[in-house]
Amino acid sequence: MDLTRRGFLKLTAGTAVGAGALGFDTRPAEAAVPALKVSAARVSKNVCVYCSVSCGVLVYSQTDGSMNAKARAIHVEGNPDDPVNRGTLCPKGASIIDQINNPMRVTKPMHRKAGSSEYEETTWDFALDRIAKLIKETRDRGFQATDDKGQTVNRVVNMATVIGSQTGNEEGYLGVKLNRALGLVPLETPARI
Amino acid sequence: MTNGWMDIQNADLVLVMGGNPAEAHPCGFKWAIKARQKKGAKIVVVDPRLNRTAAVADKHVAIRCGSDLAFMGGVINYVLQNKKYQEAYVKAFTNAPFIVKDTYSFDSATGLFSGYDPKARKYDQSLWGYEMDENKMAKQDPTLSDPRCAFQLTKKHYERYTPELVEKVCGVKKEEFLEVAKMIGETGAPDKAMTHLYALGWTEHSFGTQLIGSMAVLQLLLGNIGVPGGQIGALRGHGNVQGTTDLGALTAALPGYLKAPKAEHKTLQQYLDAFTPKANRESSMNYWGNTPKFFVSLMKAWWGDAATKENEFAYDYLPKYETPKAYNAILDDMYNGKMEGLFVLGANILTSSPNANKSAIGMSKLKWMVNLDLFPIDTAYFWKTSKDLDPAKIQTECFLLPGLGFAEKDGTFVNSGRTIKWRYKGPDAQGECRDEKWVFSQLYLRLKALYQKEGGPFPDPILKLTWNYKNPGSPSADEILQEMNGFAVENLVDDKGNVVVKKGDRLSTFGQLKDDGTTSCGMWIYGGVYPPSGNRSAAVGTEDPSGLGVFPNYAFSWPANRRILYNRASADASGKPWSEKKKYLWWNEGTKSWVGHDVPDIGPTLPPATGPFIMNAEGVGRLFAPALVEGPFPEYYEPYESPIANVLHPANPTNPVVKVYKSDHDVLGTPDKFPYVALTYRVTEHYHFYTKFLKGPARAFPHMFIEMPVELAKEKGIANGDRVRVSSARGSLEAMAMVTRRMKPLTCDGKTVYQVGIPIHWGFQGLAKGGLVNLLTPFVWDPNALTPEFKGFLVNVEKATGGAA
Amino acid sequence: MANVMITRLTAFDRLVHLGTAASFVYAFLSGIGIAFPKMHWLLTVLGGGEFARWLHPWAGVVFSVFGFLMILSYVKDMFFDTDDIKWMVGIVHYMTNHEEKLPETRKYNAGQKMYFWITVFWGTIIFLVSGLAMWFPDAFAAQVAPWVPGMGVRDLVLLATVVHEVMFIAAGAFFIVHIYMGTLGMPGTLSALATGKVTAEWAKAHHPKWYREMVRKA
Amino acid sequence: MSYLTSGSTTGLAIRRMSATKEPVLDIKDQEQLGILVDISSCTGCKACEVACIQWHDLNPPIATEEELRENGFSYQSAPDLAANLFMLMKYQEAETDRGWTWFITKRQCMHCDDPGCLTACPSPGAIVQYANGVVDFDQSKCIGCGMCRTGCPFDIPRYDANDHPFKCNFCLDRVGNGLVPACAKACPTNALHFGTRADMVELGHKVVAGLKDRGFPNAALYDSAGVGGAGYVYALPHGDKVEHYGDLPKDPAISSLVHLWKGPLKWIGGAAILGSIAAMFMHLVTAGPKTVEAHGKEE
Repeated sequence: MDLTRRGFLKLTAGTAVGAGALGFDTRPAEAAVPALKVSAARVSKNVCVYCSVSCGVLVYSQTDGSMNAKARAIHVEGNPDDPVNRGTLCPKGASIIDQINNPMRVTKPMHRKAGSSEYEETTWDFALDRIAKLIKETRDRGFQATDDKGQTVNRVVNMATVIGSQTGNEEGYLGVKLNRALGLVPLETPARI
Repeated sequence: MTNGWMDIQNADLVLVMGGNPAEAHPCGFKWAIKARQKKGAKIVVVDPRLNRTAAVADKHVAIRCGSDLAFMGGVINYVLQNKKYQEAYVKAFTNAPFIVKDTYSFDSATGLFSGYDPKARKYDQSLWGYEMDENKMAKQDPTLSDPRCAFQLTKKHYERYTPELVEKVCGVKKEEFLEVAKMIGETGAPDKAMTHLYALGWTEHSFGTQLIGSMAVLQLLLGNIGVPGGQIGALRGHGNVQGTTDLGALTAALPGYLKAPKAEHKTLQQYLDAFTPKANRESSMNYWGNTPKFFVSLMKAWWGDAATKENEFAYDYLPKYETPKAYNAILDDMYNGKMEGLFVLGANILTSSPNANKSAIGMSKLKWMVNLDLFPIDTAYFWKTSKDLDPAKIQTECFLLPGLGFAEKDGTFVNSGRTIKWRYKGPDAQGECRDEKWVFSQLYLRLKALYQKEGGPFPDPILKLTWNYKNPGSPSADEILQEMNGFAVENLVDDKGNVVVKKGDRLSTFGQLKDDGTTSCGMWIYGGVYPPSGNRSAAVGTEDPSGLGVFPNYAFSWPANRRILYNRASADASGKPWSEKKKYLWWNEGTKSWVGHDVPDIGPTLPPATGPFIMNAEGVGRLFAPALVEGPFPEYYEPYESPIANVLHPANPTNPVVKVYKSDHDVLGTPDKFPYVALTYRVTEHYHFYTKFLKGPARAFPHMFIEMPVELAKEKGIANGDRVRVSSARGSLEAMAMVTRRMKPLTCDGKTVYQVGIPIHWGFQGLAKGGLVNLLTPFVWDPNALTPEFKGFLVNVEKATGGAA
Repeated sequence: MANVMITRLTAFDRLVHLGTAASFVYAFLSGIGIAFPKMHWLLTVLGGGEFARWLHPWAGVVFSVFGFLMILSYVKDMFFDTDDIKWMVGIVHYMTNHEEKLPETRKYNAGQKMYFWITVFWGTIIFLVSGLAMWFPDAFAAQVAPWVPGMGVRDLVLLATVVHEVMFIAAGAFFIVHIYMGTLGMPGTLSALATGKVTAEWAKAHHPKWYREMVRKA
Repeated sequence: MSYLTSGSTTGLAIRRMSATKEPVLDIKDQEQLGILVDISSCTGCKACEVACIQWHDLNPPIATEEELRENGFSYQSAPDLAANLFMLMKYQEAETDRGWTWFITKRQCMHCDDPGCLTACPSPGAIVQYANGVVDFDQSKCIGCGMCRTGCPFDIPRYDANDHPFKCNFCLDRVGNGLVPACAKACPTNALHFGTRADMVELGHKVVAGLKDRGFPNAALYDSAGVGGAGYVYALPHGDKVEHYGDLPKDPAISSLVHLWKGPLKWIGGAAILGSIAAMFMHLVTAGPKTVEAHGKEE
């Protein structure tokens, strides 16, 4: 359904007047309205990743209110403000919450040693130090200052970086900048497949 | 997309060919439905399958997968022969009048253009240019009657594409073809427009770029580009694939569609000369003429003070490539042991690349591999692809790092309509999940320290890279977007010496960029997204003053907040709208400027004679497009694996410059062993090889299946729901069979062709598991865009032994 | 003679009768509670709505088991003869306590026989079959539905409901009479349910033929 | 910025309840709500199905291959509605005057004006019809008898292990708070329209008229006249092939057996039981008990 902001307010306002005019009705037939599960949540505007319509979504997150609480997402639905989707979502978009709260999420850096068939938990420090070292070793081994014609090329072709299309622009930009500074030619994004 | 999503509602005809927007882009397809609900637009689908777009379309035509170029040639021929084209538009806004050099020719018997080198499998494209006059301007014949003008050549080229040929090649009945061609032809009227929607159904062919080229020819002939409701809608697959493409996360590109330098461009000047085109038509805006400004500003953004005029703005810091290393080359190099490391952020490349067995073997030869992802994706467990891979023998050191999803991060995404939209972080990170900015920064700081400590080859680009963020270990999206927007390195002054932009202030538009190193801009096309007044990508104005679905104050569309590209073409040569119905941008004689519903895609005070296609050196659209490597006119070729011979030129049945590889795993199938045409595609319930980890989508479509015609199933003794084995020359998989009349057998060149549809979304990891579709697909690539041929390859289907599991 | 007792019900008979009685009473009352909104309070008395609804079919199962046994052990005395027809024709004399104007009865009079056939025999079968259809609509009705042209699963369940209700009306009305006759209406009867014995006077008065048979046997 | 800050509650009022005389109370007059399913615009994407699951925090299992084969393998995600699956997209194929056609239909509770479930339900107040037309279950009053599904002409309610019924509740919490139901909000292609029932019927007639102009001569509005109309209204492009639309019943109506059972039989039954008691009482009073003494005296 296509929600225009005005149409939506009209529907809501109409019912509000109805309820207001009657005042509080405490007769037994007046049923209690069930509470909205998102009524205590913080709403943040975001953009869905599942196709290039890039629909506006509203992410509802909630904490227990303690000072160091981590906000947990409790619900996601379409953003009626966004002109491209007007609050609607597709089946993938409607299950974004399953992407956020998912028992299959990788939540710790994992490391597979050579010859192993499984990953083991590790720390970010170990992982980053090790990856930086691997990148440097690979670059240093493969760096081509000039090509066979003697032209300056300053390039690296023995490692590749693929920046996913779910990556935001700022992150992708940082990645492009870093990889080009390293001299990488094999740089790719899933635009072709 | 040239016009964006909301503009589809202005179409009179929505042609879906090479896409399935109802399934792959449901919320965008709403605008096609809206066009019909609002004003009775027709929706026509030309597709091998009666898919869910076709289910709601006004007309569905079943076509043989891989034969679309013949169909398109047929439509172009129909439009030309029946004078359905918009003549004034064609004369004023296309290169139809341009005279083509006589070194260009096409041999219809061989299907080859002039200049083909069969050994190198390459054309000499320099033979295909225009004839130039003494002022280095292309010669023109405004009457379009010169036999060497692009218009006449187009007409000549496509006269072979008769309805009879279409029927023979595509399996589309002549009457059905003519019905569709007539509907398309009607949009050649000045007050009518056709929106074409396509996606990977067109790009994933060995001639994908040519397919889109053929639609460009058609839409230009019909005068449908630049007007509301008329566009070529490239529907892209991910939430920010437009953004990562814009950014130049592509081997041969730099941010903002600047070209990456090649080895032969030894100096900055050589590079700029090569990629700064010269106008070849009077009053062409030739916007790429500004390339030096964009490039130098980029170098200033990346290397700041280290990029000086003296060192050619650090031109040497950039790698110079010999051959582009896109997926095809990365995977092939991996397979050949030439690749040591692979760093993947949020992409499941094992599952999504062709010939997965080859990819997995390649990965097993890597020294190291890093995946940053939300889920334990198949790529991270590549050794599970095949029983032949023994993890104990695989020496690849792998990392699987916990990433953050889009809802957990700030930043911007760009949609197919080029709209840059700001996202606000929702929930906090779980566990030790981190975003890419943090990972890149942490790696950068470590690498910088290593190079400072240990040294290494040419460390300057790393050591001097601009990384002046408030917290260099964890920059914010906001400050990076500002870097992309650009700022003044020095005070910028106008002709009279007044300071326009103070040193350090952000720029308001890419029009302020300079090629002397006084401006810095990481991404010129995004210029203006973050002017001094604030972040325009976060704007949420919901007003649509024109009622045409243009929301100028909701987020920011690059370039310059323009919602319809080439919008000057919505007015005729004199600047008057083509029709009152399609009025969008017009010339105001009083103020001597362009006015209308959008930001003009042309200098706002440039006279009407200026061509609308400002990114072309001609300033007009190209019917004759010499830049494409397999020829200036799209020509029909068969897919690399095809059950029938090429009807037009059997000697050269396939794209003569296709990118193919020869290895033990690059085998091709023949119709005797693999008689059925297969195509892969998405279903709406899933997002690539990703949502199989999510309960919602996994439940909505849990099991791998294929769609096959009732007639074929009968021949094979397969019942609906049976498990079947699908095999190609490269691999095989098991799936459930959905036996349906929605897949029609077609008769092509006298042969019955059965098509088998294979949705892609499964793999060996996740909640919804199933066969890995790309075990089947061939490692064959479009030579222009380097997309693999996923649509139209050969398979066999048998009832799985052991019956229903 | 005052103290002479005659065995009317064996221990097995009594067990069976008590079993049918207890289960029938529960099913009867809970059934009323379910079927008549005004009597919904009955369910509260019987353990609460959900419990009573849950126990109702199980009570039905118990009733069916005992009903089956009862059919087996009682049926030999339940066949009608010509006297029974005369008895039925003159039932008004029975109601006005002038049984002497009626043919003499054996162990069971025609009214009791009718009660047996309707409430016990058909009740057992019909309540069970229609009850199962309602209880397991998918498993039961779905098996039957294909055999009944023109009726879907839900129609069959609905039909079962109606049949159940009709059976309830018939069995229920008889049941009221039966209770009355066993208690207030015919003193000396109820104790037989506990002890199995009736006084000779009782037997002679209500079932003279049977009394004479018993005397003869003795 | 969101509707949460924009609206007040609409409140809810009860119109009628199961096994209870109606109207419950003469209370405020709310407009009946409705959803129009414009099948000609529905692409069968299942956004509604997933949005429903998400909003209601349902957790239906992933169907096995065997289960998907049960009713003929199609795009349908589960073999049937379930206690934890309130709505289901159904996919059928058949020949029509426009060639081979894919029938895609959203199936869920219709929210009948005259609900069969409510009529059949024996437990007072266990099924409630609100003044806005929404029909919902009150689990605290449910006795688990299963009559609601039996009485439903659309065969909708499904039961959990405790025999409690579940079905679409028209997002009572959302509409009660002035929001659009989750499915209707999600629908990407404007196939689901939400508003008052009267408006939806009017819009439905317009859609049908449009379809007729577009070459669907048999287009029809499916408005469940047999149950007095329903909250859900369907615009069918092929009105002559109702049965292909997810097994929608051709003429949905509460079975006459339900009426027989809830009406005459109830009266007859009541009369029979009460009559028997009264008759026995009269016997006791007039004829008196059949004592042995009485017989003895005669002797």
